[in-house]
Amino acid sequence: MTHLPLGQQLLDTCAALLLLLSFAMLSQRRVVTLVNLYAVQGAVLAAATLLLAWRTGEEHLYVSAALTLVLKVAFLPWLLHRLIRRLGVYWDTEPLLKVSGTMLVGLVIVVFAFSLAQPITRLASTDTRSAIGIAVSVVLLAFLMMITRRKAMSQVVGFLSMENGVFFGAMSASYGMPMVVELGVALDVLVAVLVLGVFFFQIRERFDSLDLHHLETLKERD
Amino acid sequence: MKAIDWITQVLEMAVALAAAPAFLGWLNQCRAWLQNRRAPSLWLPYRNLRKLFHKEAVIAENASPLFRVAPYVVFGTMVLAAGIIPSMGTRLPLVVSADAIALVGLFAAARMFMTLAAMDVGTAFGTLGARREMMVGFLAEPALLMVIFVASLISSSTALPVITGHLASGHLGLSPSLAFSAVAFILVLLAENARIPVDNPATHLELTMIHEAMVLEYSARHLALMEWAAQLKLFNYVCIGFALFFPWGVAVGRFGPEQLLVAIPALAVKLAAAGFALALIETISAKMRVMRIPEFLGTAFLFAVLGLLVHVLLRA
Amino acid sequence: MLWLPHPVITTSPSLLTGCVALLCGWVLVGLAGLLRPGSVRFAGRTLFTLGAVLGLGLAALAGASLLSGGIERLTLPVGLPELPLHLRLDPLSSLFLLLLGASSFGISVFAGGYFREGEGALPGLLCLQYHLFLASMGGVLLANDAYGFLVAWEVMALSSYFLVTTQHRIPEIRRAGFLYLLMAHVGALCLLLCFGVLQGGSWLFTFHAMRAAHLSPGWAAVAFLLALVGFGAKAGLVPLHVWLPEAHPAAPSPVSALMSGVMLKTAVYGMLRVGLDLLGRPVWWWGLAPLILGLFTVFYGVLFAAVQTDMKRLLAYSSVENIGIVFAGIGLTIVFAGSGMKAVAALALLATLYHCLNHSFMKSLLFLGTGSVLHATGERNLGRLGGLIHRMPWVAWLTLIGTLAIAGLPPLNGFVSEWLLLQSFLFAGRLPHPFVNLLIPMGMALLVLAAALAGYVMVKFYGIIFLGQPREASLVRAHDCGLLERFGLLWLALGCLALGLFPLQVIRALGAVTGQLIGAVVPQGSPHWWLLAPVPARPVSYGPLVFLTATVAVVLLTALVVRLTYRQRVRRGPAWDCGFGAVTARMQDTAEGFGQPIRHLFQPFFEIERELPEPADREPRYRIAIRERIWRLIYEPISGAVGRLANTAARVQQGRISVYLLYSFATLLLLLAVALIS
Amino acid sequence: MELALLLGFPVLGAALLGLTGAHRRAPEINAALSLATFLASCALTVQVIRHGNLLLGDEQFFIDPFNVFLVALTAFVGLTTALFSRPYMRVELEHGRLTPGRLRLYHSMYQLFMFTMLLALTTNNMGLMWVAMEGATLSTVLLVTLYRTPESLEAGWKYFILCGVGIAQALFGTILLYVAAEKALGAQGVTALLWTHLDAVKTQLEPTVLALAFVFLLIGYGTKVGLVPLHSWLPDAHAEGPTPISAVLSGLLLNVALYAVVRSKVLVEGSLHSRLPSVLLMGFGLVSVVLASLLLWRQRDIKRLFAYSSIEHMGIATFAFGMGGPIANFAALLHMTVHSLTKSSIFFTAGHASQKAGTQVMEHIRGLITLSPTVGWGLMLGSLAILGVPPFGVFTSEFLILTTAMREQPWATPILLAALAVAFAGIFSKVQPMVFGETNGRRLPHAPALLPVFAHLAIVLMLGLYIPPYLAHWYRAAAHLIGGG
Repeated sequence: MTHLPLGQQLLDTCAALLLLLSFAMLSQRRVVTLVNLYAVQGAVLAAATLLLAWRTGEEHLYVSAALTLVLKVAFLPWLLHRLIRRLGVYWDTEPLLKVSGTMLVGLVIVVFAFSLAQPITRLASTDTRSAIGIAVSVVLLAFLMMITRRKAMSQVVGFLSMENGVFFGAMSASYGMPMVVELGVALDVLVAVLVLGVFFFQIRERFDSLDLHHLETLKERD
Repeated sequence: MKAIDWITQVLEMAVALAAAPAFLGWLNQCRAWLQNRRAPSLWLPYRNLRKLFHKEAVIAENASPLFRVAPYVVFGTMVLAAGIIPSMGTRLPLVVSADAIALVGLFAAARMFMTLAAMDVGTAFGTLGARREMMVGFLAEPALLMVIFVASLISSSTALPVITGHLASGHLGLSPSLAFSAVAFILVLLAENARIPVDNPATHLELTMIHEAMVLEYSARHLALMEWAAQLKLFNYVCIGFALFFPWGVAVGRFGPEQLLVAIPALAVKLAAAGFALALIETISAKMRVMRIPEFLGTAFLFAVLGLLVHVLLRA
Repeated sequence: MLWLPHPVITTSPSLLTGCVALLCGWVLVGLAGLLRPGSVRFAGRTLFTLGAVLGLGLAALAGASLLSGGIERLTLPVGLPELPLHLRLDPLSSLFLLLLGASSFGISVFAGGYFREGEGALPGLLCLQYHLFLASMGGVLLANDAYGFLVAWEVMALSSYFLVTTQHRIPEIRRAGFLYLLMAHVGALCLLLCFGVLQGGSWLFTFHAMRAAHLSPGWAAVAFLLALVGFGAKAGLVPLHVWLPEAHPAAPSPVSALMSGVMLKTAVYGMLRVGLDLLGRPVWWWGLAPLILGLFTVFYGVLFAAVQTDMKRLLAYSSVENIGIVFAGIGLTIVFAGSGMKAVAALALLATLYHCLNHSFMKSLLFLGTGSVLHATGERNLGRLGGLIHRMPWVAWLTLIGTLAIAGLPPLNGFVSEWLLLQSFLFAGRLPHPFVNLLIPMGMALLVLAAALAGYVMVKFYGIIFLGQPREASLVRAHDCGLLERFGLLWLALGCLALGLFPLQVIRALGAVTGQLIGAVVPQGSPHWWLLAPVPARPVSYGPLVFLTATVAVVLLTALVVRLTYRQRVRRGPAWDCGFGAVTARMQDTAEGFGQPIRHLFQPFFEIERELPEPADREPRYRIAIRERIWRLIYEPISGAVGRLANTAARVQQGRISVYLLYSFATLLLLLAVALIS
Repeated sequence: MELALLLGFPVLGAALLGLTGAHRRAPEINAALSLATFLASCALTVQVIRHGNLLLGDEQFFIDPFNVFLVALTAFVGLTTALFSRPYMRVELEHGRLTPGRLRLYHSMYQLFMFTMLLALTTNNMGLMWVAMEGATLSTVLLVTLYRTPESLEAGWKYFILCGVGIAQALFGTILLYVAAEKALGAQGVTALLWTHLDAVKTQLEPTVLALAFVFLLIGYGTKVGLVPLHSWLPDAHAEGPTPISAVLSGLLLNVALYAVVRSKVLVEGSLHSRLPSVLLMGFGLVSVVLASLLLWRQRDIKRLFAYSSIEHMGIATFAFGMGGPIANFAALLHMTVHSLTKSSIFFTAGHASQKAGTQVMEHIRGLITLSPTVGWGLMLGSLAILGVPPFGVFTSEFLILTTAMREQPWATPILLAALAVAFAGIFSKVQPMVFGETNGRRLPHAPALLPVFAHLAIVLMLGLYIPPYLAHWYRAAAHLIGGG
């Protein structure tokens, strides 16, 4: 891989980091750390975006990099931390699946994701296309994380990191989406988190806890 | 339609009216002899009728008009039936408008009026008799019809005279299907006419009686009509038996008075024989429980259907 | 291309237009009921009588078209975009329209006198539902495309459902209504699929196109089967009949009469339309299904009728029996027609159609009679009736005619159709299928047995309601029915007589139908207008008029002779009863008692639970409840299975969000894998 | 112009009601704005009928018969629902289940929701469509939790998470579409997501990638359609939210989501040579119909009952779209229309009924027909209509769908038959005792707002008996667009 240009190598490193981070999130049970990891993931994403912008000269990538930086590194983590402090949720309870088991499933998923990415990689014209597989696996891993967690907070973080994965996929497959879409997506994510904030307080004032097992009354099985 | 056909028609009815009581009397005589009793007079039934016709009729207060109409209807239908069955000659004007199915329908109508009349006063015996009569009827009727159908399949008509004519023309011997239906027919005859082993005309024992229970509330002329109708019914059934299984001596085809003159004594002989045979059967068999009757009639029905199937199989 | 437009020959559809106008008239009459929904005099008396007159008009038009034997077509610009409403008036439909009009006339007149205050729903609403019901039945008979047919069909079911649930406060009636609508809907779905097959890939849903469509034998059989299920469910073919004995008694009596007398016939019409008209030349073995099912239904129905204690339920089961006869007739027709024996097929079809006419008159008459009894006494239970012939002679004597007719006694109408059917059974001749050759005598035996049992049932029905002593003190206050009701009953009774006495004329009229469906008419073997001789080359004949005159003559003669020779007067006295003094009403046979022999003989058919009195009981009471095994054998398992499935399905929805996410995740991965592979 | 108005009014309304929401005339304003929107939609429809397809706002918006009829439908139901919610929410306020503040939130969000749906329908940009769909979720999630009861919170949470996750998949699908499109169009940037362009080149798009894209899109939007097994949020959200919201969710949002699915199906089918999309749609449809009709048997909550019936009917429509062909598509479109009309009217009456009984538990709702004939008959007729009993329009579409299935996919018909029968038993056995029967309740104190109910039912009835030619032509054009012959 030495013959690759530096930027390329850096990009691949970013991609690898992203994957590593989502694995870390998958295994992490401390909510605060989870949020920090999310922030880091955002930072890596922003870095990758910048790198790409610099190499391809796509100016709208600069904008999205800035967006990422503001939104996913600064604002959202701050908001989440604030919520955590206000609501006092620090630990997630034991996940539904043992961490080791989760890891194994995660590995399988990564393999699947890469096989999945093959045709896309073949199609895509970008030189970051090798990272598509990673993007897919980030998405799926986030999904897995949402499944295995019991606290609303960690589910949200999973949701956000899934969005990260999607974003990374967009970038690596086609240097990002059209501007209008990017803005829309960013807006939606922002609103989503705000809504979530409201939500947390509502849930909290009802159940004085964010444990999801309170939210299992509506069902058919008796 | 020649005059002689009409004569035959009227003659048949008249003979039936006249001979029915006598036949019953004869039957009773034979029974008495077979059972070593002193036989009652052959004319006893006539005397009974005369006596009844001269009594004052008593009718229950809550009897409806239907109760008074019923005897006439029952009697009338029986007379009409006598006109449909070719006991002497086959060229009967009435028959074109009433074939064997209609004949069975006629019997059914008589039964229906009788049972309704029995239920009308609303006594325990009446309804009980009606129920039992219908129980007998709903099995005997189809059996009879099946018996007739066997014959009508053989002669491809449901008109009794045609059947008789076809069977009387002789060339076919007693076919197995007819044998089956003959057995069935005898069982039906016994049941329909309230003879032993199904009913005992001699007693008024409520555990067993069927026909008598229905006419309990009747008196005088109404009772007379009912009794006479019963005798006619017996007579008719026997004649049906002759028409289906022993059509000998019946004037067939376009006949003149002479055949008719032959037919009358032939009928008399056959009646005598039949009476004796019935008496014999009644003597050697014992009255059965009411709830056994359906089995008895079920057998009859089964035999009739078997006859039909045998016919189809043999023809195939 | 979506539905291609297809040419519509409209041969000056004067009669058809008239019929449509009359149907619209019915709808309008119904809507008029909403003007003053509360008033019995307006909505009840006036409008119902008006509707009756319309019915008579319909009968007249239909009769005219039947005699002319022509075919009229018409299209109205409603319905699906490329499928305007096609209407067609041909012999078959006009026969059933005649049936509808004629019997609805009597029923509507009766209904005009029947509905009163406190009948549950508002008279205006009843009027609307009732006339919608009538109009929709007319629509079913006139429709010439699948869509119009099904719409009318379901409107029929819907309006009758609302009529059935008039007294919706009673839980049993709600249950009955639910069962009825459910069965009706399932049946309609089957019909829908049947038409889906019939249209055979040409997206024309007109019957015209369906006749032209060429189906593979397999598909044709499927279509026939679906039709049998669909129409059988509406007609009450065992085992799809379960709704019938519930729904008919639940409805107000005129409605029961309409449902039993006319609505069931629309199902028969549909069966004939699909089986013999749309499917073209039927295959002989199709006929076995309706034949066997029909025969079973006949027997089953009459058995259960014999053990009923509720007079309307008894009649409902008797309807099941008669529908069985009709379907057996249809089956026979198809077997013969499929084997190329046109003449006999025509005879069987003739018997079937004749029986439809008869049954609609007889059964309407009987149901209306029970309606009057119900009004006069407020009792439906046979165990609490009796002796009404003294209190309500009109109803009693008119009902007697219906009773004798439905018991199949000559010279009334019930006998004629049974006679014809038996002839067609008898002279089936040689079918090319040995198995069927053996089946036919058995069928005949079963039919005859059932006919005899019907006599039993009717004696029970009439004897217990009208004869004997009143079983309740209150019955003394029973009153005879009003003028309109009498007229309605009289009309139907006369119908029974006429159908019984002039079979030849009826058969001439029916010739057009047999000609249309079979391509053969039943020949008339004798030169006389009063003599019926339908079987070619066989000396078989029946002359009801002569029969009647002979009987009457003999009876009158007897009466005359007796009167002349007889001198004593008649005295009224207490019932003798073998000299037993205290005869009370409770000593009479009850309905249960009268049914006892049947119950005893055919034990296996019934599911009986008894409550016998103890020897030491102060006031001994005897209770018996009879259920159909069909419930336990078929329906309860089905509903149980669905319930279990539902419980299983409920496991899916188990409230935990992670699991829901897991579902999405698994689905995603699965589909992605599929997408990769394909 | 019309488009501007169409999208403008709701935004304006959202802002207006958001600022001055506590105003006591707020419901009227809400209704008035909905009316304005509806008029705009009518104008737009006229435009399309007159001049054919429209491309507006430098190709960002595209109006063709397919979406314009949905636009009209959406605006209409939006209007009637606003009319219904006017008295209804007042009563809720009186009953103290709501505070003025929340009512204000309700009104502004209601308008915003209308906006997002109209945007999703009219936009030509797959990306924007995604944004709008997400927006629709976000604007309704707080409405679902409007009552702040534990159940409503739970429902809202599930709604949010499941739809959010799903919609994320849809975004990924959109990206894949974009990648493929870029390849085919060579054009960078915006145009590569414009449906019109994609539609033009759909035959050259890379099959495998499109297949993957379709799966992602199907999972994403299918979650919102409520296809089993992605449906889990739907019954909860429908049952716990305020009735007007249940009505629009069930009547409109599902339609819009299905619209998105179909749009993507059209593209994918163009490029794929396999029948994969059709098979997937049919499979999802059947599974949804079966499971929903089974679950109908166990319902005790009236709104939940009809939520499941929505799943069932969306399943039927999806199945029909899966079969494809002119008639099936026609039928599916018709089905979408009549379902949304009927279902919303049912929710109206159900809302009144439960408001009167003070509970949504069906055992406690009895004898409506005596308490309030209008509500009783409305519920009875509505349920019969939704169960596909003629002469109501639902029967028309089911007639076409089933007969087509009998020809095209015979294997499916027994399943459909059984499922429909089970559904009938399930729903009707619960509706009948609610409408009929004894009751000890008093008559309604306030007159129910039943103009919307009977307006809807009247239209459905009309569609059952007579489909006006222009409407038919319109449907047929749409069906043709979706790719029938």
